[in-house]
Amino acid sequence: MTKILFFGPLREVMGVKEFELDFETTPLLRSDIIARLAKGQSTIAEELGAASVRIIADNSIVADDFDLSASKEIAFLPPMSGG
Amino acid sequence: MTKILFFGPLREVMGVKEFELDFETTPLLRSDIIARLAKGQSTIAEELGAASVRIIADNSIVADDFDLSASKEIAFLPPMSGG
Amino acid sequence: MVRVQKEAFDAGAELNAFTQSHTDMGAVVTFSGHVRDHNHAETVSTLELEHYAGFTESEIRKIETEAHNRWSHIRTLIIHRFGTLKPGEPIVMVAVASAHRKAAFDAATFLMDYLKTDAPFWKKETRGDTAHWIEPRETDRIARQNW
Amino acid sequence: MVRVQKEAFDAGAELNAFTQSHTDMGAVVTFSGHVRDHNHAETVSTLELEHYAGFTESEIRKIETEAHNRWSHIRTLIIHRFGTLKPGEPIVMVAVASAHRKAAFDAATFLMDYLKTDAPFWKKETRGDTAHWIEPRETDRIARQNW
Repeated sequence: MTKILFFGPLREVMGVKEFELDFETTPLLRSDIIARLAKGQSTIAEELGAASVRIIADNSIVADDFDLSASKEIAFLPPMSGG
Repeated sequence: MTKILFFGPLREVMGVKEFELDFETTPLLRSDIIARLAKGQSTIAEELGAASVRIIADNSIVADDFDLSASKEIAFLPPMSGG
Repeated sequence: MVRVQKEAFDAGAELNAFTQSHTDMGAVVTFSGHVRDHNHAETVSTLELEHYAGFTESEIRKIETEAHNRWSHIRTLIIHRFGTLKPGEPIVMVAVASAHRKAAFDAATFLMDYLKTDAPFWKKETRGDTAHWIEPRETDRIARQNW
Repeated sequence: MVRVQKEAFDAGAELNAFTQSHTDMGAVVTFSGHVRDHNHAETVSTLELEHYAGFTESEIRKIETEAHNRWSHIRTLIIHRFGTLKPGEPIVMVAVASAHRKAAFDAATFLMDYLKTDAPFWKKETRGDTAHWIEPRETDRIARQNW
């Protein structure tokens, strides 16, 4: 099981903070996860796929083409606003 | 009577913080005051005449050629070090 | 030192404790950020700060480490809150102690510029009856990029 | 607000009071300077600050006014001490409140750069058995000139 987390505006778009999913594919790319989560809803696909959204795999920022199949926790982070 | 004030290192050079003097000359320039105060002592003349020393006449910074004959309080300020 | 916490903090008490623990350093610069009471001519009622527990702390520690790489003889304190805050409450505090003021000013500015863009927080401000996500500003992106 | 005083002050309490009086401004930057306990590998016992009563206040007010001319929507506090101070004691504090952090950082830096060269104070540091006048530094002159 892989835990998927959403933060900030993305959490509202998804309507949920986190859920768990089984992914069997290897490699598992960001685009594969988005396709599964969006289920054809273009808004969700666009929001999760935006260039400004960063992917965190097990607490590390990873590139778009990172293989996420071994990751236990994957987070989608919209632009941050600290300070 | 004109009050003459010295601050910081200049106070130590002069050995006194302030004293009063009568000046009869008009115009009265910085150089006239220095000549009177130094009484031929070149160290004092040099210290008071240094380009880095500012002259304050009645709480205003004035130029070297300012006529000080009407000033009630004249201060010699070596370089400042606030903050 | 990095602290990410829900509880309010006393910026003045933090400044004094920080100063007293670095008596070898004469210059201390602080930044403190507080929830504003107005925005776009509307009264602000709350500011919600969401974070990513664990990851947020480690990202802020990276920012702090980078500051110490750039200014070798500074001491730093970063406190950042999450949760629901009211107007006037402190959000963030950065303190930098140094022997000279320039390093203290520069490092404090650096820390704030990086926290703005790289610290994992998301802010939602409630004004009147409406909640608004605070969008990162272009000026913040540029300030971060110029370091 | 400018205060030139002999008495010690509590930088933390000043920061809190200043912040609470400007709840419309979310960003506060402070600089606080303290008597160092070592200099040139010697223990500092006292720092004497001489000033020119009346003139010193009016010159600092001019510096403050110039800051308000350059950054129109800031609030400022400047506290500067004179007299004989011990290591660890506060010498100077500058606080700037603003809606945005850049103006607060810039104005606080400006105030300190000007205070260093243009505020009528003379400092004598006693290290071991010897008193030394603190000479203004060339870097301070340049910092002032670059504004």
